Amino acid sequence: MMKKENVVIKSVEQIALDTVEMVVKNPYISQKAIPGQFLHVSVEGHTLRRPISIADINRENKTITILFKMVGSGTAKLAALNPGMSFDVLGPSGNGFQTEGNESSTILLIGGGIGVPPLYYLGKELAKQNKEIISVLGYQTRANVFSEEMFRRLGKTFIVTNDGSYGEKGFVTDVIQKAGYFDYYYSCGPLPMLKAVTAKLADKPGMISLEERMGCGVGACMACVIPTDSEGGYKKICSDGPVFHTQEVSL
Amino acid sequence: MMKKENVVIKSVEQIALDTVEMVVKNPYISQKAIPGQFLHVSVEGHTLRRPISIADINRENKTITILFKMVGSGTAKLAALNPGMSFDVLGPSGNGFQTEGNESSTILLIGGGIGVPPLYYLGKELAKQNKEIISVLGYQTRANVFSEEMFRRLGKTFIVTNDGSYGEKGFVTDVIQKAGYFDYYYSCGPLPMLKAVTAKLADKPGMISLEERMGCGVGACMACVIPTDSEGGYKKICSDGPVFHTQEVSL
Amino acid sequence: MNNLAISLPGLELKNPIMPASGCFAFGREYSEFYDLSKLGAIIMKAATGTERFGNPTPRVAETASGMLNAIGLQNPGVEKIIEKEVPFLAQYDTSIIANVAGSTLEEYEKVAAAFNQTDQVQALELNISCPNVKEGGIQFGTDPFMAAKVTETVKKASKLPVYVKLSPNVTNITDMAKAVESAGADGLSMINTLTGMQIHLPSRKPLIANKTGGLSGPAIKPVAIRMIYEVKQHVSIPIIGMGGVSNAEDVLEFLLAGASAVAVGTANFNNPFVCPEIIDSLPETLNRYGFDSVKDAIGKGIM
Amino acid sequence: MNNLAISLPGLELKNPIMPASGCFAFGREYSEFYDLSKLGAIIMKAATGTERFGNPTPRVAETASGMLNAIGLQNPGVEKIIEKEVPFLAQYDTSIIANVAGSTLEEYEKVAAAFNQTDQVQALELNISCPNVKEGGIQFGTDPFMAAKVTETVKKASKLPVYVKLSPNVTNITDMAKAVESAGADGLSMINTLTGMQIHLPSRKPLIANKTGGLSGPAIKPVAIRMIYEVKQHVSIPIIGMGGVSNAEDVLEFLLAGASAVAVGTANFNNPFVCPEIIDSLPETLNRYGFDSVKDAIGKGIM
Ligand SMILES: Cc1cc2nc3c(=O)[nH]c(=O)nc-3n(C[C@H](O)[C@H](O)[C@H](O)COP(=O)(O)OP(=O)(O)OC[C@H]3O[C@@H](n4cnc5c(N)ncnc54)[C@H](O)[C@@H]3O)c2cc1C
Ligand SMILES: Cc1cc2nc3c(=O)[nH]c(=O)nc-3n(C[C@H](O)[C@H](O)[C@H](O)COP(=O)(O)OP(=O)(O)OC[C@H]3O[C@@H](n4cnc5c(N)ncnc54)[C@H](O)[C@@H]3O)c2cc1C
Ligand SMILES: Cc1cc2nc3c(=O)[nH]c(=O)nc-3n(C[C@H](O)[C@H](O)[C@H](O)COP(=O)(O)O)c2cc1C
Ligand SMILES: Cc1cc2nc3c(=O)[nH]c(=O)nc-3n(C[C@H](O)[C@H](O)[C@H](O)COP(=O)(O)O)c2cc1C
Ligand code: FES
Ligand code: FES
Repeated sequence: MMKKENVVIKSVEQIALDTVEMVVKNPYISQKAIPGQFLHVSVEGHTLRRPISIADINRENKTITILFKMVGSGTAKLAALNPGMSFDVLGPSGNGFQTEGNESSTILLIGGGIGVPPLYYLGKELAKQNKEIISVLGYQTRANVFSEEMFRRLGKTFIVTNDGSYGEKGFVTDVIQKAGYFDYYYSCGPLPMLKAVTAKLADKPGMISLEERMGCGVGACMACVIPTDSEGGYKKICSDGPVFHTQEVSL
Repeated sequence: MMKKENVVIKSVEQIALDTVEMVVKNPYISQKAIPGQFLHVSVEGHTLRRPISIADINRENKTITILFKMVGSGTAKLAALNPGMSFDVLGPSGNGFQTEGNESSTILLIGGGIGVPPLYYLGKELAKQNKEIISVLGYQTRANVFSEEMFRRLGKTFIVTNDGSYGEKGFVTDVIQKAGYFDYYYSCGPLPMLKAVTAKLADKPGMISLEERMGCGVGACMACVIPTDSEGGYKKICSDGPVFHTQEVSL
Repeated sequence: MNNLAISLPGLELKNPIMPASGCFAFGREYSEFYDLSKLGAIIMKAATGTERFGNPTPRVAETASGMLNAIGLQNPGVEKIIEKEVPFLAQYDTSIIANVAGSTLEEYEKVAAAFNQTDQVQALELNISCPNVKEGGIQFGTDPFMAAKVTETVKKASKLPVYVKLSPNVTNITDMAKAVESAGADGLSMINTLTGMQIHLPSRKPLIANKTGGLSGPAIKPVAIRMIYEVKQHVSIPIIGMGGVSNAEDVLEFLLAGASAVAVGTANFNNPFVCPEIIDSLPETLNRYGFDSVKDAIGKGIM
Repeated sequence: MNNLAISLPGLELKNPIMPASGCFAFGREYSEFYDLSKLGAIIMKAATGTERFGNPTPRVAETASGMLNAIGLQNPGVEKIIEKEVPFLAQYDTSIIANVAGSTLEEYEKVAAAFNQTDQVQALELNISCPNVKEGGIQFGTDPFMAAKVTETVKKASKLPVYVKLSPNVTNITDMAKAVESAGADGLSMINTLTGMQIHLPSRKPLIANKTGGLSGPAIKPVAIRMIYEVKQHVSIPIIGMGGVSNAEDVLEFLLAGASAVAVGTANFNNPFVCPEIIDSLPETLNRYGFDSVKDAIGKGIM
């Protein structure tokens, strides 16, 4: 269950262009979070909280890792905090990637940019279940690349940059065929990428993680809806998602 | 001349109930400021700057001391800053206490509450000019008393508290007659006190320092005017004051 | 007696604090954070005649000390609300206020009448001011004649007291208030959001898909306080105040301006516990500023 | 060519940035911080027929991301402004815009006519929207008929182009804009402040002695952007935009919404250098978002 919790910063490090890795400590969230869930982060001086995915968990140390890109005033302010300081989050929020009951043997992870982080925690959990893991990670350019080594430790990993300055050149969809056989996929990244991925892999089962601007982050304000074909006609990304089965939502 | 300057915090200390003494370093302001001038302090997250009087200057160390009471969100935020941090001020602002050309031999300083601080820097300057200094300092209650020792070092000092919990009981005006002979006075404190003081000492020459809510702090917005009998019909506390000759303004 | 209690038409509130419409859905989400019985009342999300999906996304954007929203009255329709949501809220020891919306007089009438089916709703908040409905909602909220008309219609259709929710996007808020008071309103609810817009520089498009949205949060509090104060001088029905409330001091400011109860909207998003926290600190805050009770403070601003 | 330059009726601006009326007096104070020749133009503090002392103090209060003011048009009167202030400003290489205020049609006429005496003023900003003048100023600003009337009167009296400054405290800003355009306005200036109030809890009194004041600063920016965008769709005269501008991104947002130049008010108080800093960073900001020049960006919001 999501709670309002205080987290204490353990470390803050810039790991790529405008991209920050932050490790925070919180006993409750570190025990409860599953891959794909997010923290809804309160940033001083800001009316709305910022949703940031959980990129890793260390249950023993009670820490949570988040990776975020500085894109505006909220993420910039967050990045300027120092170890020892603390902030307030709602978490773990949302519904994450379901891995139980997934009988697939080989899993493809497809991440784009700041959509890569949640796939790492997912990959680690899948590895524990003895799945074979293949990763295709796309970035804009060399300077944006991060987490490569961590994914390589999970399995075969392809890096793609839009400008070819590192790894393959192009989009993640250009590289998927090189990945070889897989029977299930998980993907997180910008909407155009998810559209291309789900179109290309229309015949494969998979789950995707979506983004939308949020008000409450708890399901109460109806800011973050996405149309579905199911009864209600819509789902809320903050509380029904952010992770959905590909057939569940219409992108 | 007033400038926009960055000051670096050297120390922050609570010296009485809700009252903070802060020492900041800035070469320009520490060389230029005279008693009675103020800093117009920018506080993060706030639209308007906060005017705070200069309570002391150490030209050698290039430091400025300010004393302020935590009364609202701005002063609370200021008090929460730590040594090493810096903030932005306009200063030295306004016209301070004129001491040159003052032929008086014995000076009475009359301060009330958070109006006491600027009188200390003034007293030090007057002491350098070999004036005899008598101080009457009023506070609400014992817990509010500060700077007593520093004033005692300048000369005879009377402390008054409204509830009599420390020093004499009553208002500063109840104690003035005990102060003995003086030929000029300087006063700073809440408006009701200044009204009482100027009424009681109507036949003595003196200068008073006034407060008003400020917009710009530089004389441009007309927020801080006070009626006068002079040609323009008004004076601006931020730029013509905050210190005025008692005959200059109508309280 | 409880010094937070306040009696309003149809509402015996144990305290004056309630979540504002649209910021609390039908309570389910926040019921996981705390016991909703703490609340003086709950104002439900707007109900329309039939289900609505609302506007395209993005529906919210942050602004300086505020936010814009253009949800567009997304709701499951009045029948489903009565069937599924009202019984859920009725489990709690708190008053339920239904927010009634529509695009036509007929729709307003239908929604208001539908709530006669249940005994679990204590009052209606008549939303004539939602800036995000294009078909005509906005006209009801900015024209005194239309506002009076919809108020009369709803009063006739409903057995419940009606609080008319006024839009701040008008030249003369007092005229609006007087018009709906004459038309039979039992109370006022004010203010709804100010219409605003924000342009996303990289895309050059409005951040809100609907182009304009409603501005809420601390940014608008001075406008709310001014309008409540102004209206209070000219009407004798009670006012539920709202607009940027985020702590007990804000609540007292609204009471002094003339509000008899206070709704909290946007602040729930940053702090899900804001309502119970305000309720817990209100007695001490009243005390600190010399008041014995909420009733004691209403309209006590000295002008 | 300078990519910041912009031509407006009567004004050949080297850049689109100018301090807003009332936030810069007559420039003397800020001239001690920087060379006023940097500015595209300067809008002077309101001028009335004779000297005014204005409202009692306190005249300002801080609000969330904004402030309230009720200065009350304190100024030395139009004659002294022409005699002492205009020549001071004329030393600088910048355009001078005179803000014309009054309580009656006759006073507006007199002030506008007085500025014909000097060749050093390039345009008038007709302030029909100051909420702090009680005698009737507010009526001019909220009634299209009265607004048109005062515009006509001033147009007849003056040889200068007239920019009418609109109040946001209206139900329909487009009606106001259309009315003054038909009456001959050469341009619009928008927005003035939203009327607001803040109550000081310890004293239970309004913080502003005048009770209500005008809300300015970042808090009102979404309202300004919305109104400028709305009006731009319906008028063909240029708009000087303002309301909460504090950096070059804000300026670009106003340009995209439809403003041709941008005034900066409240932000001067926190940062006396805000105008030159904006001017210095504007070329890079335009560039970053794909524009070659200020002209290129005007009205380029995609709706
Ligand atoms: C479920 C979810 C998980 C996310 N996980 C991550 C992550 O792990 N790392 C990361 O870098 N980013 C993540 N994002 C995006 C991140 O929330 C935004 O980049 C961030 O909110 C921007 O805040 P800002 O103040 O820096 O930007 P500003 O543009 O100044 O923010 C203004 C407002 O827009 C909202 N906003 C801006 N961009 C986005 C966006 N892409 N999605 C949702 N709201 C947005 C902000 O929350 C804020 O309310 C996630 C978004 C969602 C919805
Ligand atoms: C020339 C001058 C010198 C001053 N020197 C000192 C000093 O040395 N030490 C000290 O403790 N205080 C001093 N004050 C008062 C001090 O400025 C206020 O206490 C402070 O601004 C309160 O800010 P806040 O955010 O804590 O309070 P809030 O009440 O939250 O402030 C809200 C707004 O009101 C203004 N305000 C509130 N109280 C006052 C006040 N008394 N005078 C002017 N503006 C006010 C604030 O500046 C701000 O704009 C001085 C005031 C003036 C005018
Ligand atoms: C996301 C959101 C949705 C809202 N939906 C409604 C609604 O359905 N009906 C209504 O009358 N007001 C609605 N409002 C307006 C609020 O009830 C309230 O009047 C306004 O937000 C001002 O209060 P605040 O500043 O505390 O949020 C909504 C506001 C927000 C922020
Ligand atoms: C202290 C102050 C005084 C003002 N005086 C005037 C005035 O004399 N004439 C006028 O037309 N507008 C006046 N205004 C309004 C501003 O020119 C401007 O329209 C408004 O403040 C919005 O811009 P901002 O948010 O950048 O301040 C004043 C505003 C402030 C804050
Ligand atoms: S953000 Fe409020 S419902 Fe999802
Ligand atoms: S504060 Fe602006 S003139 Fe004094």
